[in-house]
Amino acid sequence: MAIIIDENTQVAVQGMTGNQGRFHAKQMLAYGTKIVAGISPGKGGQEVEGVPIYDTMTAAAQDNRIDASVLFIPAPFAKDAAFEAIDAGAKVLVGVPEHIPVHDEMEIVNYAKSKGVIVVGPNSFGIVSSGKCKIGIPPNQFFTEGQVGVVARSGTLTYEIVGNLAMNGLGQSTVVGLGGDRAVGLSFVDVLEKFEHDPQTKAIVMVGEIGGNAEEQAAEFIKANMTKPVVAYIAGKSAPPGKRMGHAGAIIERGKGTFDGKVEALQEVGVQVAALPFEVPGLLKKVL
Amino acid sequence: MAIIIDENTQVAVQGMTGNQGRFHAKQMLAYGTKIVAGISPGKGGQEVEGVPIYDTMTAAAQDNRIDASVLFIPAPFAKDAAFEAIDAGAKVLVGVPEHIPVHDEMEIVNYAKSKGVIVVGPNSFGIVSSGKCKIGIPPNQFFTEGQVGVVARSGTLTYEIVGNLAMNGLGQSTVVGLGGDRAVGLSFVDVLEKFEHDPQTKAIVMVGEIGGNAEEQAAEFIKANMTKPVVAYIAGKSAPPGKRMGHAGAIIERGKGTFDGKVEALQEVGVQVAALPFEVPGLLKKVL
Amino acid sequence: MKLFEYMGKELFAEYGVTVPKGRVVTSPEEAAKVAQEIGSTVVVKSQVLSGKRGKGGGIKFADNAEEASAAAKEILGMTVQGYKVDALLVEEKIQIDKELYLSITVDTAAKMPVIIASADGGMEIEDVAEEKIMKKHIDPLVGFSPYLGRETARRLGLTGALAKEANKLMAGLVKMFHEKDAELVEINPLVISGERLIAADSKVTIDDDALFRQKEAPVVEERTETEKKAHELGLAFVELGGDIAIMANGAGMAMGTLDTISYYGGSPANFLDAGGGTGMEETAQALELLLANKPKAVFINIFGGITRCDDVANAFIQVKKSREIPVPVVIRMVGTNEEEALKILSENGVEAYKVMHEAAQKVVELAKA
Amino acid sequence: MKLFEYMGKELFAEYGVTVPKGRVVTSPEEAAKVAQEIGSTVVVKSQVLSGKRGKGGGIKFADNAEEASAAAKEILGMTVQGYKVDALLVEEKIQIDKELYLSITVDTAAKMPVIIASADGGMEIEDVAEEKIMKKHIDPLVGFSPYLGRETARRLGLTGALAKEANKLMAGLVKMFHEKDAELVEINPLVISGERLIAADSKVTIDDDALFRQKEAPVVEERTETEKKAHELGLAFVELGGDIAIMANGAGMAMGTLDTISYYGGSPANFLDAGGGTGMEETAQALELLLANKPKAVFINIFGGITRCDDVANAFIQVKKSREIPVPVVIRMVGTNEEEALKILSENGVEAYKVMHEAAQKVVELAKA
Repeated sequence: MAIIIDENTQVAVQGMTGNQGRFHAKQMLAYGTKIVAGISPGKGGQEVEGVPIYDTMTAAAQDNRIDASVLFIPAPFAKDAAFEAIDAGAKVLVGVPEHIPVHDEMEIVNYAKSKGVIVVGPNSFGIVSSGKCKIGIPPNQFFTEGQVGVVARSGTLTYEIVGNLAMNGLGQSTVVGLGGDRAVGLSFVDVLEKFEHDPQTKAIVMVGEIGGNAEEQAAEFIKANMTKPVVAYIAGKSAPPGKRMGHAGAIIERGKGTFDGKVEALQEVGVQVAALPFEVPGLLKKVL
Repeated sequence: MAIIIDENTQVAVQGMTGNQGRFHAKQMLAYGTKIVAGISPGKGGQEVEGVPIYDTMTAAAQDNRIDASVLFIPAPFAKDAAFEAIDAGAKVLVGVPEHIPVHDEMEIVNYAKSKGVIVVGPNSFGIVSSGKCKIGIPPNQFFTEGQVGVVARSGTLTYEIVGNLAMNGLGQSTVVGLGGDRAVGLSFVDVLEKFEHDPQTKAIVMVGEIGGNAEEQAAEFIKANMTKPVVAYIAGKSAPPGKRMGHAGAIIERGKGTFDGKVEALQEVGVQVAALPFEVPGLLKKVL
Repeated sequence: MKLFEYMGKELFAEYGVTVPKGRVVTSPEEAAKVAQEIGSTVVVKSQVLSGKRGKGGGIKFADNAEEASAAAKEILGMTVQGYKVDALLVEEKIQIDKELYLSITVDTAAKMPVIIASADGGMEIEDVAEEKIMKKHIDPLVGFSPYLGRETARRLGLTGALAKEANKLMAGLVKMFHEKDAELVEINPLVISGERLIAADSKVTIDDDALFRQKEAPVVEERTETEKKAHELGLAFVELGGDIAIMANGAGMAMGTLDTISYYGGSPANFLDAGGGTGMEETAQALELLLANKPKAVFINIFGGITRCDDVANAFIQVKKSREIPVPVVIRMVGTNEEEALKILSENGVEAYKVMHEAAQKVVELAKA
Repeated sequence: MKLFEYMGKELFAEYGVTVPKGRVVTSPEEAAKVAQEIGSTVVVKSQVLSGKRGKGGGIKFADNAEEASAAAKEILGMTVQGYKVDALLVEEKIQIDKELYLSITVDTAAKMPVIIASADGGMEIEDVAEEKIMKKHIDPLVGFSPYLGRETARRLGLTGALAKEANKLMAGLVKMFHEKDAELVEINPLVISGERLIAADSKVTIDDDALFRQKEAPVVEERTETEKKAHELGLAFVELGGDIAIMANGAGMAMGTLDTISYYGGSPANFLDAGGGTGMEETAQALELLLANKPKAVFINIFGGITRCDDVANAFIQVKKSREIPVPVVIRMVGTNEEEALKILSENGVEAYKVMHEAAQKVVELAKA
């Protein structure tokens, strides 16, 4: 099982002949991801890492069934690439680039939704169904198959936590990066719901951060719908209010989305909240 | 049963204080349609035929469950009214006005589709689930409950045929006006499929016309999916090629959508095609 | 509303689509002047709303101002494919490396605009093999996105600088299609000329229903005088040349009426859709219009829905009282306010039918008498 | 990027939103001149990026040119809510019949722009009761549709001419929000003044990520010198005032690092997200930046994903070789190319941690030593 992607997912890499695209395509292939096509306008007919390159997604989709596409595309061109992928029939879209204008993101996310397409990101490390398929940029070695579902707003913090899981012998079902931007495709609630229905997943780690109210909504959802145990870590306890801390999402404005508010909401519905990342595996072992 | 609308459908009338809106609202109420709200900006708080008038659809939807909305709105403002209805949660949108710009129609139809909203029209007489609910402008007296589903591109021609049915003691399940314009919400195929699954409907009358390829697509669908008998009449046998005959759809260009092609396609899949409207009841009686 | 070639090209230029240097003219003198300005071989093209001007002699080449003047003299005033030539487009003869086909139109089945492109241009697109034609939809909620340009370029076989040109061209053309409320924008041929893509011809149709907001659109009149008058009255009217004048309400009903008349051996003089909800005054004027064409009989066929039968009846009586009607009139009326209508007619000594094909048989009989 | 009030109002005027007559000035002389031109009572408003200027003394009324000059003299150069005042907006004092609230912002949860409106304006929207606030989403694929204006007018209690004004205002404001890539457009108060709706204040924030295509946007610099430099290097950098300089990659990781340092009693000097995929050169410059702020210790915490550990290690060694590093540096590295990184560091006599909280404890200890 696992959620959203699995061992049968066929993946296209948009921007595969660029530096980032090439490097991470290689890593994904090494992880076992079925990359069937790369897209780079003007480079059609070439091969990268044994994968055929096409000029357009439409051309790639004529030759291959494409289930998912991942964007290694500069932010100003990401909207166009996303629409191209949706138009070509991809049902999962992984948006890696950061700094995509928020108006473009809203268009991408709403258009995808109207077409039944799942958007992971933008500004996400991607998604890994451990042991089966990795789409995005996380380092391969820590992602081993197991029973823990992970959903997070931040990338490297997720690696930190998945790394801690690995050191403690805990594998994952699927690890989902929601993305750090203001308008992203998936919410904690969307992913928690999928984990709840995934037989492989026995417990869930939620990696939140200050700003917004996604964690509070997750708490409500957990109360009403989740039977599986959830452990959380919320970053940003020591962040000063009103300062942008890198993620557009991680800004405390007008007294909303505070660290304390989030922790309280989660604890109230029975979620164990770790004070520091390295405590997560211990809390998990208690509930598994 | 019946399709799309029934005795429980709650209806809003956009433009209810205008001449047309007022007249047809009265007719609909007389037919038994549950009109729960009328919308006319600046007229909120008034009543027409005992129905409360609201300034906006949002206001109407706060006070009432609105399942369907019908537009009696001048063509230049129809797109806005349609978006307003969709935004307010109506799941069936009946577009009566003619002369809506085709670009507006494409936006309405595609937006409605993305939101799971059924659009009847634009440039349609509406839809009648006979004996239960009439939304639109057909004259009340000919629409009596029965077993015949009717789907048509043209209004008065449909009345002609429904009138002929009535004279022959044949009632209808639902009568659907697709609308005569170039971009309408429903196709023959969409409606045939619903009739196929409707227990009340025992036979279907398709009223087509020259231009486009909707009748040919219907023929393919009938061959593959329909178990119920279909009788057709196609208007425009004597229309000269290349001339617009009033309906934007009814234009024979470039040898496509001819009368003979349509009749042939339908006859090939076992559809009885009437030469003149008054022959329809006779053909129906043979298959019922 | 179809536009003349030169009007389409003026729009192209406005949206960054390259067109040959040139100008529209209405006299041999002007033609010579434009040829002079261009200074190389020019092509003189009749401006008529037909696609087959070449075969009709409506296109000529000229190497200098005198030849341009002579060509213009010859073409002006001639009739090409049934259209009188009032204007000419004089433009530079461009180098043609290859001819492509490109258009955007409304896909009725998909309910979306569709880009149609083929590397085989210069001929009618209907004559190009299906597998050589690209059809790519434009989501009306999204509009142009550059990938549409890249895919079009790919299918046209364009690379490098020409692919870039195609992207730019597509962005402009899709914008124009949308902003100008076009139903059709066609460039055939789209010419590869060195490193440029040039629109050598234009076919543009603007949505009549959108003219209320296309205040800057040029005006092209295709209608006959009577059709023009009908249009002003808000009626859909087409002259058909027969002898039975027909008034019906609703396009489908009007078509059904034509079919029925034809079925019984009659010959319709016109198609007239009196529309839904037209009032008494308009109906009366529509009747005047029908009589102006001197038919042998008149058939009024109304199934009242949004149209009220009593309005039509009153209008008829009004016309009948105000003037002599020299031909027989057969009336069929049913539907909304039918009772009132029949009462009005019978009070004025007019009998009406209730069954359409019986009325049709009667009017055919009367027209032949 | 937050805009000053006068910049927002210039945009408003461009989009047909009525603003009071007035102009931005930077001297008492100019203030007097503008007051003279206006010829009635004016308001002199400090242009700073804070919402509470009135309380800070940053807003004064003046009945004539002399008073305006005096007010300007007083306000210019003062500090309002921590911001130095360099510019003033001098504008007509408008008649206020009622104050409303209106804004458009991004609803993160709904992933759509949202119109927020309330008939209770002039105070912070957070202080208005929830049921008195309208929130209406704008579908980004549809954009403005006039019904949004009508619904907003209804919720603001506007009728007649004022409702029409509101429709026009909303059309302009939504267009501006979209075309200018705004994250926030706020008018508080929106003033009913006779039959006009006037934007008496403006708060506009432009999406930093869209500045590449907002070439005409004004430039407002909120950053400190060091933050500015970091921004030029493509780094997210915020000064926090403590004594442990921190470099981490990824915003979440950087926050987690701050939290961990704080947890063990340390005081972070800054937040620095070195980002994903920054090369060796940028990393070296980021290090220089950290050292420039003279911390007591430096903590480099890298979990390599898109960032490669060996790049960071090489960058560190390069800086270490080129200059003296006067404070202890604790490095923690794990992830992509970790092996190579540890080898590079150890070859240069630097030991690195693999576990984050152990490294954090160490650096807190060293900073206190």
